[in-house]
Amino acid sequence: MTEATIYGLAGLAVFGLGLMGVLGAADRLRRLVALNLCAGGAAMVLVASSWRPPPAAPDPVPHALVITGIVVMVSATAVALALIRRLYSLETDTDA
Amino acid sequence: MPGLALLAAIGTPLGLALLLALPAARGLVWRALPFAPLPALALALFGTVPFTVSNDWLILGSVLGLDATARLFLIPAALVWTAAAAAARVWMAGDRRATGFGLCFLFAMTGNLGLFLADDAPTFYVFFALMSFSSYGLVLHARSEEALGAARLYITFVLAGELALFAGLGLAVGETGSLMLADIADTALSVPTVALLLAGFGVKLGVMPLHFWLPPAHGAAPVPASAVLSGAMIKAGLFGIVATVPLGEAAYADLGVVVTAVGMVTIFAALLMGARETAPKTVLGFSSVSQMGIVALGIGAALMAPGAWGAVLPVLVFLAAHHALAKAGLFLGTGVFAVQHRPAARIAVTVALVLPALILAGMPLLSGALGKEALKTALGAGPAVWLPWMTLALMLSGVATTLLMARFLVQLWRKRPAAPAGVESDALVIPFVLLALAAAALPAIWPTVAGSAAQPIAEAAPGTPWPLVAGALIATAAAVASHTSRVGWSAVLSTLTAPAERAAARVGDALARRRRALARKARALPPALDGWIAAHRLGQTGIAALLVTVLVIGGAQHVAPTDPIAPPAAEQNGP
Amino acid sequence: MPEFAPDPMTLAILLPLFGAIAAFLAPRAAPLIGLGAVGAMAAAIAAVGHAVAQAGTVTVPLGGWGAPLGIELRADGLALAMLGLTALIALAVGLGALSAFAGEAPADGQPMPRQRAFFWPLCLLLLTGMNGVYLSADLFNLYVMLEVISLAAVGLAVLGGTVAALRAGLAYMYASLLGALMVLLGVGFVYLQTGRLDFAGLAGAQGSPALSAAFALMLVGLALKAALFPLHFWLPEAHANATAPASALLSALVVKAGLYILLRLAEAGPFPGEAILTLLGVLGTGAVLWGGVQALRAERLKLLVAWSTVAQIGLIFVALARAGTEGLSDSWRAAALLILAHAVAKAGMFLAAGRIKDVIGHDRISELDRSAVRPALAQLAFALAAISLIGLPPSLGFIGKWSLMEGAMGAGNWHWIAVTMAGTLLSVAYFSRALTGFLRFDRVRAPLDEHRGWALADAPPVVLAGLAVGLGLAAGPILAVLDLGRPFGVTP
Amino acid sequence: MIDMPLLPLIILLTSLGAAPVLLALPERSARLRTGLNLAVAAVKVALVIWLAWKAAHGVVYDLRLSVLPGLDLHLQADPLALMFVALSAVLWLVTTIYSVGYLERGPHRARFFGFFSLCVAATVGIAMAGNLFTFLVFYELLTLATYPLVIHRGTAAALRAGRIYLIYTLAGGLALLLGTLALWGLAGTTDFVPGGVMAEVAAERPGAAQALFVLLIAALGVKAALVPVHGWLPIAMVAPAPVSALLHAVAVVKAGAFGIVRVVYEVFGIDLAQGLGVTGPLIAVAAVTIIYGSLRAMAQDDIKARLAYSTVSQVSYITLGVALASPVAAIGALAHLIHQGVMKITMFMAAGNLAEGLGVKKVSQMDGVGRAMPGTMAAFTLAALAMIGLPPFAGFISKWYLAQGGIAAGQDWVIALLLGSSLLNAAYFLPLLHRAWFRDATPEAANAPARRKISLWLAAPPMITAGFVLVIGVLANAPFSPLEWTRFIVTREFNGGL
Amino acid sequence: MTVLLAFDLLLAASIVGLAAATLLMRDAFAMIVAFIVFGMLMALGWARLVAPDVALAEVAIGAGLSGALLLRTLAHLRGGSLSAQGGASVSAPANGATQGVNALLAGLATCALGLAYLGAPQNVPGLEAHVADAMPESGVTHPVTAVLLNFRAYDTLMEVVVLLAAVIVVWQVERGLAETPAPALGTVYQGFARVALPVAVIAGGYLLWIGAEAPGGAFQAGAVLGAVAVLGLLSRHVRPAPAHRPLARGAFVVGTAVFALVALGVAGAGRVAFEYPPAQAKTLILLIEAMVTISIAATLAALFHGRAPVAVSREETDR
Repeated sequence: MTEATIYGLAGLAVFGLGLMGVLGAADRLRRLVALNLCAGGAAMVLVASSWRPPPAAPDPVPHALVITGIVVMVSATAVALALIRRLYSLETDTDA
Repeated sequence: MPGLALLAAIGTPLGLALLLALPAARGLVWRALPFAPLPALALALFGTVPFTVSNDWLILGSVLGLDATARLFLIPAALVWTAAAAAARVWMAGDRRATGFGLCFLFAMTGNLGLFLADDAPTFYVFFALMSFSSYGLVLHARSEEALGAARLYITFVLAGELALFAGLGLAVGETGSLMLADIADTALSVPTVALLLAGFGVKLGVMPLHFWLPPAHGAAPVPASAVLSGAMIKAGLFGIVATVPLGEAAYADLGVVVTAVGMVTIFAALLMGARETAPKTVLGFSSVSQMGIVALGIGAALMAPGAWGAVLPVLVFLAAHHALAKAGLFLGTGVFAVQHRPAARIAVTVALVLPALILAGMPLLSGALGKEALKTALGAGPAVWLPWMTLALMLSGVATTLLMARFLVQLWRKRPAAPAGVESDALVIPFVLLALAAAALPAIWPTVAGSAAQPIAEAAPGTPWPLVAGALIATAAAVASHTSRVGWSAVLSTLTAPAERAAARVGDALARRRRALARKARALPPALDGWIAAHRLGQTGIAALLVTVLVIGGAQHVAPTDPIAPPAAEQNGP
Repeated sequence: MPEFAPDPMTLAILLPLFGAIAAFLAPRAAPLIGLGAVGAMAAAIAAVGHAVAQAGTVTVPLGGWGAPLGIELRADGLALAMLGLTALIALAVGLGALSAFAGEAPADGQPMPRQRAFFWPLCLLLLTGMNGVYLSADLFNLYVMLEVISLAAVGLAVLGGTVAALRAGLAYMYASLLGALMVLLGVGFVYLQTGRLDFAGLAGAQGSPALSAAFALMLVGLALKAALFPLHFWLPEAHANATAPASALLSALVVKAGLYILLRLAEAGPFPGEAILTLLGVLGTGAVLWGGVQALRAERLKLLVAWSTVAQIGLIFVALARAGTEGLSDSWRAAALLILAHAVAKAGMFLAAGRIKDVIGHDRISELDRSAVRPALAQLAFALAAISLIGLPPSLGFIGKWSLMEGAMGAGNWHWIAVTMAGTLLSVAYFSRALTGFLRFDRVRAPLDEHRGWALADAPPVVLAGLAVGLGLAAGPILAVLDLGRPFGVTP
Repeated sequence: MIDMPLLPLIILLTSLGAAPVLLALPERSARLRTGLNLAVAAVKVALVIWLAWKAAHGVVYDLRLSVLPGLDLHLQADPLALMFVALSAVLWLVTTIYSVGYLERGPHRARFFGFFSLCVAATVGIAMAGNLFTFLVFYELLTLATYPLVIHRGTAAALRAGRIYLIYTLAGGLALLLGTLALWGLAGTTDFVPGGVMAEVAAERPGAAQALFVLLIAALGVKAALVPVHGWLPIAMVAPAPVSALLHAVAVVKAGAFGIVRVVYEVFGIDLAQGLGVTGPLIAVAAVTIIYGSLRAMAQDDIKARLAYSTVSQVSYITLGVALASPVAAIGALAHLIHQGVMKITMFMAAGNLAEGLGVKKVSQMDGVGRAMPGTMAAFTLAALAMIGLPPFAGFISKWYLAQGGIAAGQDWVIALLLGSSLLNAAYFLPLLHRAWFRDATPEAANAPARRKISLWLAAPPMITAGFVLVIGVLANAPFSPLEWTRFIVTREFNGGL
Repeated sequence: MTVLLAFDLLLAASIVGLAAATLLMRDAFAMIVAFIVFGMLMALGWARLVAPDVALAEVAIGAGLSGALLLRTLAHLRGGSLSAQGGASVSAPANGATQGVNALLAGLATCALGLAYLGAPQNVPGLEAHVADAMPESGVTHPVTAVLLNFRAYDTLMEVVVLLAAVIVVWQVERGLAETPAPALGTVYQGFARVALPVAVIAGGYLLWIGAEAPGGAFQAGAVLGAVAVLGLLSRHVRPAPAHRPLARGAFVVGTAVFALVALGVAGAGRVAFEYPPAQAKTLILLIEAMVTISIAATLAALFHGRAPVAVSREETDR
């Protein structure tokens, strides 16, 4: 049972939880958070795959990938949030 | 006891007629009516022939008796009378002039049956006149405009006929010097005499141009009367000729030519005239005229070639019997039809009527066809010049009769004959069916009845269906043509295709209904499904489901024992 | 200064990017910049075509590192065909967009120039992503490209700014993100198994649980992006509520990215297995039927067209799965032909539907025949595109269906032919709803105002639809292009 | 003369290329449209004559464009193709003239003439198709090009007719697609080869070959209006008169019949078809169609409906002749392909004139129209007499050959069938002539407001085609007559097959 | 070893638990807070996995900025206050059965993936050897930076493109309609901000510089600078105005443009795109990093602000 296994499985579990959240959540915000959980889980798996037993240095490539992934995810989150805000404005406008 | 039997035969109807005068006895008389001809029938069936009974006291010294030929006339006549009487009992049940009708009916019966039993000219003449004149009452019975006209015409012709007959018989008796019919028939009478006799009987027989009375009278008379008029009484004309004209004894070439020609004309002219008639019974009357044309052919041949008479006579007798049964059956059937009120029953009666109609039209193996074939054979002994024409005429007469029968059946529907109210149809059906069956069975029972006289019939060819088929085709074509001329081509074709189209439309409708129902369901399904999926957000669930499915399918590859590539997961997971 | 000689593949990706930057910086000149960038991109693609025609498969090791350390760009016939398709559609849609956004203000009072200002940067970024996808030979790079496409596509989908468009756009965003994340996790599994990210590494790999899991994740993720039934739930609303040029791009190009990546994965990797192919065929069948049925009851023209996309995508999956005896090495051609046919025809159709909606003022199918104004050319374009989508000869759609049915028949798969036929009948039924509306005149009250002269906006849909029909005659050359560099390692 | 290998393509492109131009012409530029129409039609006739001349002198035209590996779009100009091309080119010219007059001031003329042109292009393509695949392509094009023509009036009835037409023909087209695909899969080629390409397949899998035959004939039978898939034809007569004329004479119905000829002779080969036992049922279907069509025709009051059912009946002569598998019958069948076209186009144009000039659309309104429009009715009469099969008109020639062919094939009952059909023809055409010539017009008809003088554009075409009816009947044995040409074709088909 | 193992297990369990908690939180605010904590724990986990760059990025961007964005949106949905109830619930929640099925399916998928993960070969040699081989030519000494800006520079370029796309879409979506402003910080925080801002700027510059050799780099630096901008926005030190729009546009694209231009510009003379001449590699990378940092900072700030700068309404100025 190495670190990679532990965190890898944890990453998968987080991904699974996120998936469930995305599928089931009714709340737009919550679905977005769930998607972020998915992203976190996927990133965790990637980072875990880069781990090497201590004397060896970890593989830097997945790290780079994950950094890219994090930035991409935050961009997507920002867009989704902008949509949510705009929708909310329009919906409350029409309600009013 | 031939005397007693004779008395019974003639006396029963006569007595009943007289009883009718007593109001108290009328019920009894009507109930007994169907049994009135039975003594005569029994006499004809069971009596030994020939026999004679002389009653010098009567008329000019009446001699009554029965010979083989007369017997064969009497049997069908008595049968027809029985059936007609049975029908009349029902038919007249509610008629306020029933008594008069019954009187005339019984007198006519007496005359008709009696004349077959007469052996001497005066007696014969008396019975003949009794029959003819009392029939006037039958024709007149309805008192309608039509009946009055028909009766007037009838009586005119009867008078003329009686006159001619009287003259003829008188001359014949004079030339022969004997009152006995048998003697008259054995003597080579002079041409005028024969001509007068032929004319006189010809009126009764209804050959052209002496037929004018016949169809209207048949049309106007009540159904039972029509039946006997056509079935029994016109046979009296034939019997008269057979009994008085010296056929087989001497050649009357000129008369023969005339009679043959008249016969031929009669066959087809009757068709042409009958086809224009609308009343079904009148059409049947013309059919009788047409049929008597056939008889005239036989007589004409025998007039020209006396040698042929021996062969022709039995055939003519058979034809007379055949026509009597079939035609009377048709008339009674008309009555049956007239009293039906439900279409289904009418269709059934129509179908039943097709049997006698077919018999008459010459359906092979049935009496009409056999009679004609036999006549064809018999005519072989006749004048050779005329033979092909006669054969042709016989063949075409089948066509003609078919056409008339078709016309009759059609008109039956178009112009339903009048019937008294409240007539019980069951009581009418039995006589009709009996007659129709008798007509059908005639070829089978004829040898038993007629013995050696049935020889030509038994040996006759079965006949050919072609005249019948041709007639049917022409009738169809004519019907189509007439219908078309009335409603136009397109309507006819629409009618023809209508049943198929209606059926198709019905199937189409049913299918369309089902399709619509299905379509409604089908249209409702997607929105329902859609709503359900949206409500539960199953699209989202589908993502996970598909993921699991693909994972499982992919995983199955690796857990399959045949796959050596994938080692079990646990081994790889070692420390 | 060393001589400046970038390779055309890089240019095909970066030129639209520069265009996007320029269009973003100078909104007023955006249309001009946009068309210029698309034109330049087309030239670069032509150069790629030249290279591919010369060498078959061309690769560029970006940064000079080469796989597996660096990222490689690779072009073969299939990629070239997709590049050409993208250039063609971009050009046509760009021309269509010129007037589509130049018109009067829409109903909700939003100023249109704003839409135009944002259309071009987004469109060009989308093209960057599309070209990147076609040319990429690296799994993680594909993920990044997918995200570029996703964000640009969502931006395009909500360009109209209506509540419906925003809602649909958000649903699209979520589906798209989830799909991308699945792909990402799939990439992780691949790396776990092979330690590499390039296609070549995948090509050498044996089947293993990790690779199966990777494929499952990527398949579902891409199917979600390609809107394969039953993961199509986001598509109809998103495509129907976007503005017409955006719909054209989304329907013609964006969904094809997922399909294309699937094709590439299948080409490189030890998957998919027979069972998966059957599953894809079944799902494709479901799409054909369900999409057809929904299109039959769609009330608006653009929604009908969007549902038809669902059905057509299903058909492409059927082709992918079942159009050959040899599996994908046989059936990819039919799928590629159908992808091309659908892209060209659907772009034309959406542009035409947009024109019709602009001219008539609405796109309710039941009331199309009440309008006294009939945009004849747009309707003609719609009809022509429908011919190709139905698959009537001699259209490209027909050639695609023919290949599909020929392949299925060769493999004795008559039931897939039946599916195709059913799809064809359904498409006849739903498109004829629209055509009937175009051609009926007896419900018009006002005097008919049929011909209002030609507009530039009519040209793109007519040209695209005409091409969709006419390109069937050029199926030979198209197949020759597809076979350049022997994708799937088979000679034609 | 110079050699032009692309001649068939050019002939195809004359109308195919004209179509978009005509579609794009503004509604009001009527003169330009008329000029272009007539010029193209005339050029096409000239080109076809040239083509026929060259082909008769042994020049072989064979154009191929590869679409999929092994699958070509293939244009050729064999005698059979030439015959049909010539028919469509000539009748197109005539119908174009007629349409110009008919649609004067009508709506959507640009659309009409564009699709009209496309329709003829499709017919030419069908004629010159060198394989079933090419045939299929143009067959579907024909369906699509005729649809806007059928619904030209844009009314609910027209759209309903159009929908039914589309359902029938597209279903037929799908069946043909399936059949082509199956042929391609079974025989490995879809080429039309005299004598057929199915011999090997039939030897190995007779069941499959039979099924394929049934499938193909059913697919083509839809357009050829064989009972029971004829339902669209009478309904489609809501189309304008020139469309009906074209539909019935050359385009749609004939395309189906022509396809049947190709399939029987050049896909299966007549001997093989007989050997498979599939010609018998085909004969039966044709016979039923002939009688059924005539019977239904009789019941129609609408003139065009009567003519439509008459087409159902008459076109099946072609199928009958083909299926009888005797060269003589084949001559009759192919000759009838031309003759029926010329006769029926005359009648439809004449019927259109009656509707235009007198407002007469029903048989029952035809009393005395002969006096009102003698020229038109003379043309109609001539065509009707020819249709009945009276010598010396065109219809007699084909019926004569069909009857002879029936005898040669040992199917004597064909004579009875032809006699019966002729009787029925007489029964539904003669009353019409009787009304037109021998009855007086009803007073209200004589003063009807719909009465107007028709232009020469309308009056001339039916008379011209009526002249054809007379000429090709009288000069049947002359060189280059349709009959001679069909003899030439049949020699080729039957020699090739043996 | 065992202590560490126990710590790892505990940490992993906490991560999973927090993920679950995030989803289970009723209140949106609590959910977001849980998510931020989850991000922090993830970063801790990555630190345990010897991935300090990733951990930094996660703290700064994944947890930090995402959390800030979420909170800002929540504030918007709740009319400016984070504590109020209500907000973003839109469609009816899926019913219990569907949720159950979802959970079951997601659980099954997770289990299958877990099995596959366990079944994957351990310690497959990745690309570290290739990276080590190529490091001398990369122009930098920190492998992650080398991968990001040299070996896989194309990916990174596209990542910046994603950011650009995001900001374009956000500007496109927000139409500049009147809306609730971002929550302002209290005065205490204002003071804190005054001190923190210069420090943060210096820290960002340092991170950028150090990225070549040690954990850190453009993204982290950009994130820190972006955070500065966010603070500036919050404390109203920075008030975006229409006049800033061209400047902002320039800042957004400058990283992408320079990156792409450099990538293209080096092509030629036998080199392909992104192939920096070894001599100038470090310079070019630093240039790119600097520009990208500017872009990232500006973009992140703009994403947080959430709309194109508009004229500040009178009401807002008064406050």
